[in-house]
Amino acid sequence: MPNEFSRRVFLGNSLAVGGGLLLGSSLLTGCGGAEPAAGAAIARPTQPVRGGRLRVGIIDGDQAGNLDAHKPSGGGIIRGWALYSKFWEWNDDVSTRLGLAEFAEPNADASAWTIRIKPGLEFHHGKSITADDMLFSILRLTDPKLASPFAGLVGAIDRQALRKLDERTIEIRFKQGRSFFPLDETLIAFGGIVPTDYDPVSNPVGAGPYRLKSFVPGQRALFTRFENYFKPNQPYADELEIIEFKDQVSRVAALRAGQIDVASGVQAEHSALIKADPRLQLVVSPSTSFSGFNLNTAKAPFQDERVRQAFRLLADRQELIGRGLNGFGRIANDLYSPQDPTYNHAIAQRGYDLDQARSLLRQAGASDLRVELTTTANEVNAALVFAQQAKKAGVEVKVTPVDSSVFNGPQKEQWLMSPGSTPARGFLATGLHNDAPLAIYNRSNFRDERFSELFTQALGQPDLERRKQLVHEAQTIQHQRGGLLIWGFTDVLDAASSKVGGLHGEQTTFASWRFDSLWLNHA
Amino acid sequence: MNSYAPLAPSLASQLPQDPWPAAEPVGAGLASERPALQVQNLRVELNTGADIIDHINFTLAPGEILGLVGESGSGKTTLATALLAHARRGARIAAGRIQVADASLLELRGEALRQARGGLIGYVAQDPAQALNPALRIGPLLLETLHAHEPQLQKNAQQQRLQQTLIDVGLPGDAEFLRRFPHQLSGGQQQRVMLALAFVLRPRLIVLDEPTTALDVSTQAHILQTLRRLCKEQGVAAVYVSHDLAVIKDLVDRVMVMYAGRIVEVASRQRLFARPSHPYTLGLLAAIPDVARQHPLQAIPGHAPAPGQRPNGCAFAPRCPRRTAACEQAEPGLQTLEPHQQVACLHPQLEAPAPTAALQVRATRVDQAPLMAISNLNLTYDRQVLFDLALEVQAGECLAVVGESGSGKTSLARTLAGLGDNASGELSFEGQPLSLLARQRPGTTRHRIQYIFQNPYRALNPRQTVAQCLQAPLEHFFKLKGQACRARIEAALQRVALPVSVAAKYPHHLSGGERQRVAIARALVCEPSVLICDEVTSALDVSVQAAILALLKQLQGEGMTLVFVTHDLGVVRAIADRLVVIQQGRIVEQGPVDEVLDRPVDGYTQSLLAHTPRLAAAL
Amino acid sequence: MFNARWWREPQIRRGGLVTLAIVLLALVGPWLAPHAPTDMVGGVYGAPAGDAPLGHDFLGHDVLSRLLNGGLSILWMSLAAAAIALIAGTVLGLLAGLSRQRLDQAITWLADIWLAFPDLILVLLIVSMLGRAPWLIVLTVAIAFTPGVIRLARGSAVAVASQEFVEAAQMMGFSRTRILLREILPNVLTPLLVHFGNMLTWGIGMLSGLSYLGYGVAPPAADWGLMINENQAGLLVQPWAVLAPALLIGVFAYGTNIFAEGIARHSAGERR
Amino acid sequence: MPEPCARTSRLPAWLPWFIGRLGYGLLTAWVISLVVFIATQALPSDPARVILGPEAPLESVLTLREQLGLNRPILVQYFSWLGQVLRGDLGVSLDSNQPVAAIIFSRFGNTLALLAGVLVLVVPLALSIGVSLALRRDSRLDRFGLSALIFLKATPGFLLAIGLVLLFSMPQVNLLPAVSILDPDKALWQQLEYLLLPIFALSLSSLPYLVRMVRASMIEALDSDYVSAARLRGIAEWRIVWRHTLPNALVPAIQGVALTLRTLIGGALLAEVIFSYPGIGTQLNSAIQMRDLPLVQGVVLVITLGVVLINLVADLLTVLLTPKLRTARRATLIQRNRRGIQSWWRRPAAKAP
Repeated sequence: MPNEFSRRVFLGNSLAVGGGLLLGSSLLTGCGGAEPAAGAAIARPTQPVRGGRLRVGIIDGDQAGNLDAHKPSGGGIIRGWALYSKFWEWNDDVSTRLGLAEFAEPNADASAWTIRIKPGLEFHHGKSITADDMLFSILRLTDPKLASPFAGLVGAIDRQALRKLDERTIEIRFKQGRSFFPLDETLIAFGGIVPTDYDPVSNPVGAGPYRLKSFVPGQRALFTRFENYFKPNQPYADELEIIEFKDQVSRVAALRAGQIDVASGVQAEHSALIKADPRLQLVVSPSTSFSGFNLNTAKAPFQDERVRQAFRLLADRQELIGRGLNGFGRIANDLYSPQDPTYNHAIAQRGYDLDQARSLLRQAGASDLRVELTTTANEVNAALVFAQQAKKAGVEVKVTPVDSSVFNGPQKEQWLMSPGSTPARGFLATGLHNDAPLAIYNRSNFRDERFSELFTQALGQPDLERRKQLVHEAQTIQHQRGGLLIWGFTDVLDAASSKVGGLHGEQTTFASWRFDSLWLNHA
Repeated sequence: MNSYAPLAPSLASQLPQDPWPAAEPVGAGLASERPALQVQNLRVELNTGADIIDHINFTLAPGEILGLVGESGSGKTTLATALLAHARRGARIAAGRIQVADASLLELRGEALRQARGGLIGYVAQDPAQALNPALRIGPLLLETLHAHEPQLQKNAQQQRLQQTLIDVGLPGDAEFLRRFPHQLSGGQQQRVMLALAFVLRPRLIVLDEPTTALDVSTQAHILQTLRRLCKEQGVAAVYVSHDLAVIKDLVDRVMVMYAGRIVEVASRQRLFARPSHPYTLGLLAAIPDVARQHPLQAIPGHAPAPGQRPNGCAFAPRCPRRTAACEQAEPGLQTLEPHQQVACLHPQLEAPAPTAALQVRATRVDQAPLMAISNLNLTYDRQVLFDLALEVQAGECLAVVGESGSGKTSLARTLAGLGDNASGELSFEGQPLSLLARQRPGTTRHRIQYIFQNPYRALNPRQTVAQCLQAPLEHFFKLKGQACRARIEAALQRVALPVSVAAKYPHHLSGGERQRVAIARALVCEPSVLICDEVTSALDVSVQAAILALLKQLQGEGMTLVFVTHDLGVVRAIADRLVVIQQGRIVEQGPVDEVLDRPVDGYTQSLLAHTPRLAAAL
Repeated sequence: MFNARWWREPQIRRGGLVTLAIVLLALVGPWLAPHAPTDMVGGVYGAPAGDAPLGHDFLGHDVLSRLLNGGLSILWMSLAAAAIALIAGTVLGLLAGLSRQRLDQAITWLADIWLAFPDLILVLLIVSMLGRAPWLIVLTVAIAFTPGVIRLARGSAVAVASQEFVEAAQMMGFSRTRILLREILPNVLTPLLVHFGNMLTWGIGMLSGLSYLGYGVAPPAADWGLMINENQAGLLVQPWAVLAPALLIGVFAYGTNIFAEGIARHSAGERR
Repeated sequence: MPEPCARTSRLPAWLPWFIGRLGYGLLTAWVISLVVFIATQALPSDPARVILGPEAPLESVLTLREQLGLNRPILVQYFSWLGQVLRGDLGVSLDSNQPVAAIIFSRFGNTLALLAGVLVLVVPLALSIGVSLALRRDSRLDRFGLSALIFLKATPGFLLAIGLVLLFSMPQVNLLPAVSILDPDKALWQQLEYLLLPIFALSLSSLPYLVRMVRASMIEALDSDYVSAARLRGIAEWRIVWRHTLPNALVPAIQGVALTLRTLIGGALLAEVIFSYPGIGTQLNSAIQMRDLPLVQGVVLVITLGVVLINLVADLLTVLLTPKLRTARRATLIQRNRRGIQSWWRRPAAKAP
């Protein structure tokens, strides 16, 4: 799950933590329009060029970040893309493919996975990758002492039952006979394979495309090419430099001044500026990362299903995308993961219907409603637009921006209404972040017996067709009475110098983090 | 530049009373040799066009010392700096000609003017503490001055000149002394340094602007003596600006009296003091208290007009007892009365003024219980100021407390008034013990002891009108309000000879004398028995001083007891019945005024008396 | 002190008029605005046109309307911050200047520590601790200003208290309160007033800076500092949304500063 | 004849005064660190939660809290921190696990470099502009200069900085790097070009204050009796400016520079954000937001010590440049006179005529 999620944590969180240091709208909201991934009209090299130093500017919040493969924080998630390789990799359409692994399959009820890596793999320091390293990595990842923020996602893995089958093969089992199908999506983000002598500070070694040269938390990390990377001829650049910025404006300035080559995730407001500059390219990724609001079903008035429906009806989704996302996005139907093969396309798009919203509110005895929408400073735009829309239905939405430390503090699941967004990934993985049973961050507090049953069954169902049935019903429930108001999918914008090649739009949110396929026409 | 043999210093042997070689009376235009200074039709005006000084003509012979006398606002300081072709900000030299030696000063520009300043004309400012740069040592300062004018001088020649000058002005020339900063010198030394800075360049003319006002009398006497000797020896002409005729009486050869920007009288020293002829000069002389004898002080009514507000005709006419209608028509020019006397007056006094009868009547005291007595008074700030002092004040008397600066006389007065924060001792009032702190005194006694401050400019709250200022104590002590209050205020103002209209004014609208009168009125509304006056006239012009002293005298006549703190023995002679001399926190001598002043016993009192300039001796 | 002669000082006149104009704009603006500040009436970063002379902002609000509505907050916030600091600092400063050793030392020491406390730490701590409500920001700025006022008030009071007219009042046995209110306070008022003007200027800069950092008035309310923050990303597309509030902030700060300057010059002239 | 001479004493009285001031400064720094520590306890949320983010399960938060030693009593935490500090160890950052000393060393070094740059640019500039305006006081140039300075002073500094960044990121303007992304692997002096814009922006906003201060104190000195006396003694004008006036006008300027440095040493947060300059201000902001207590405490300690040091140096320079204070025989005299440093708008009290 965490892959994207990582992006969200990274972008959303850090921005928010920065208080107002970062301006205006968040990255998340700053995403692409309906147009396909598009770069500048400049002819770019289509053949990879080797050599040079690729300088990537990222927005870092206040978190210094680390290099830990298993509990990345701050820019650690992005640096992890350079340092570590995993069993799987993401495809452009948010499905997974094999990475280090040459075989990875669940058993019939998804209660165990067998994973075998390719032969002859090496770590940065020359040691071969063995099953011991695989076991070490999984054990470290699931160690409660690691105090990982993602412990909730890997909690199902049974550490005691972990087995080495041969020198390249391990078996992963789950606790108390639980089944877990979306292991691939979970392990992509922070399941980096590291050697048994790994230490995140003194020996941050992995099998990723670049090896670490130097790291100053909060400022920059410098990497050199890993010659024995598992993909032949990759990566292309000699060196990779990840530079951290506090502020979008200064980073755009740096990009324009040629001080960096790639700006990972830029504000939609800057798109016109970047497009107008012939030396730059703007890459739009029409991701299926959603933007919406969590309606806390545990609290009045959202205990009432009609009020939830009314709120979903009074949202003018097109305007939210136009104003909240600067037009870089597509409307959504209160459901996530449309790219997932199990997605229920039969459910009709919910329209904008003020009259029905009003009448539902009246039925619920909730006319003249006052609701507080708590948000972090960087997610405020859409909230403001929604507040204006709600006014038309006689609902007063008071937008209260708070520090992210407060927003994510002990009260994090108690807000009456708060913005919600999850990066693009499969239905099950997204659910585990939001409203599924055992979800790690269920701000809508949605708990529905039938939905839980269906979701749990789906988790243990590797068969696509059967899973589809389960998910379809589950989505019908979500659409009917769920606690999420999902109004749009956001485009992710990446900007780069026109000298950068290998950067293309995709459905994921991390087109610019694929450091093994980016190159620099440095000549 | 002239050179001459070094002169042995013979400071100690000389006392001011020593008969100096009679300065030849050099009148204007009478000089046999080339004059050191010639001033013609000098006019300095404000940027608004109003004149500060005008029609200034005079000549000075080498070695001659001219006393330039006038009260504040007379333009004497403006004239003094104009002699160096300098006008303060907001003013400019509008017309005239100043010839020093061969140079026509007002035509000089740039480098030539710079060379002339200091080189031809030296300048000694009023307050040496202000006029010496606090960041520069004495030695470099002197060297710099020398170097600025005579850069060609060899190093040892420089040193030699420096040493010689230091000896001349009576300063030690050792390296340690030259390394000192101004604040490490005494006031007298500072002024000697100023003299040295002027004389080291061997100028032809030296301008001194009240150089001894800030100094004690004995220091003043020594400085004056040094100055006169240097001028005579080196043939340097000098213009000595002063507000006090007594100070310059033994110094100068000739006196020039200024009033409202005009020269009103020029005469040789003897002539002026013997046969003053301008009514203003007469008035000044009558207003100066003299230590030699007590004579009734006469104030000049009114005050000098400011630039731009001067009347038509004679500027002094409004205050003049001899004025006629003609005086208000045209401004009288300077006309020669005698070879050595010129006067700008239509009705000059031609005969010597009748000597006023010295007053000898003193209230002889019957021994009675003192009104106020203090004993075992010790006062310590960061050092001890008063030592076991004991003092009695008799009802109805005027007791003068005399001492030089730092003697502790003001501290004593403040303690009596109840401001003795760090004091210890026993005080009694009418036989009853009284606290040293005003706040702890009962209100019924507190209002009976009132204090008047030295500086009338700081003694009144600038944000209160006179009425508000007088009203406060009335409300406080007598709970008076409204009409009753107003009546008392008016009565008090009348008593200090101020018009009732003053009540609505703020202090900055009043002159110094008027402010001091308001301060006295504030004390009077409290209905005091004792008035403690701390140098109340030292910030005032002599004519104003005379009026204030007369007022105090009158109050004493009405039964007031006065404690009068001063450094001026002339004032003591004029007002006090009894005298206490304080030196370094201890009483060294006390007794009836005439007795102490005529037959001092203590050596310190004798020295004070010896150094105090006196008028009568000249007559 | 407060009288017609003030108007003869050109700086007071100029500063006063500029400040007055801004104050009027801030006060009357909300009635003049064509739209509500929260109404999204145009396109995102819409260019200036006939009905919207200053164009639209990051969410399509009318910039002119937000401009007219956004002055009040910085006006009251800077005034309140300066006033609180002035009152608190004057009280503490006079207390220190006129009291006995012990209290004086305590307050002086407090002010010293307070001054050594970098503003940034103060602001960040308070805001992180208590939130970013406008009145908290005002309080923070006031707290940052107070030690300066304490020093000034203490210094002036000590200088005035050593003047003879205060001693005269003491000798009369007037109560401390009376001496404080009647003799000392009127005489320290001018420097304090000048300082007040300067604090207004600093306050405007500081508050708009804080607003820019996201501390201060919360959206959707209109506020000039916030407008700069919100629209900064569109600076090159729709510069008016940033330039207009920036200009007004600058003019306001300029006016108050000139005014303070004028008072200082006036009182210096009066003393001369 | 009794003209008492002041003796110059051998032992400089300012030495004990200085030692006293030093102790006082250290005490101040300690009090501030205590206050900040207490304040951080009142911050909502805690480091474990902030570091782990919103999706971390409670167990992870509790585990991390224990690992970070946050479950110990507050006093224990404080005194263990204080004990460490007294042994010269500032602890380890909770967020990045790096030694606090190392982080501060690099960040504070950057801030100091900025400070030095501002100093080098502003002081000579302020002196020369201030002196020349004072010498031409009330002229057209003076009036124009003053208005320009007031305008500069009234312009919020962050707008100035944004303007500079935009200007230098334009394709046509390729003179200086628009933002200051320092390479931590290189020595600072090898990448001075990154310092120029922030220095320029900060200098512009601190210049008006200093220029006006220099101008005012120059005018005060030029109006003094000792300058008129020197003029009337025929001392050349340049000498009057350099030898007679400037040394006396310098003292208030020193306090002005100290004030400027005091505000800058705490980190020019806005400038650092806008120029992406890795200074102490953004570090402090991050540390507070992350609730990274050892880092907050370390940064605060270093900043307050810096402030104390600046005050101390400024006071010492004041004393050393003021002969009256330098040669004072008693420390109390220094104490009494040192506070005589006045704001620019305060003219010397009127003298009674």
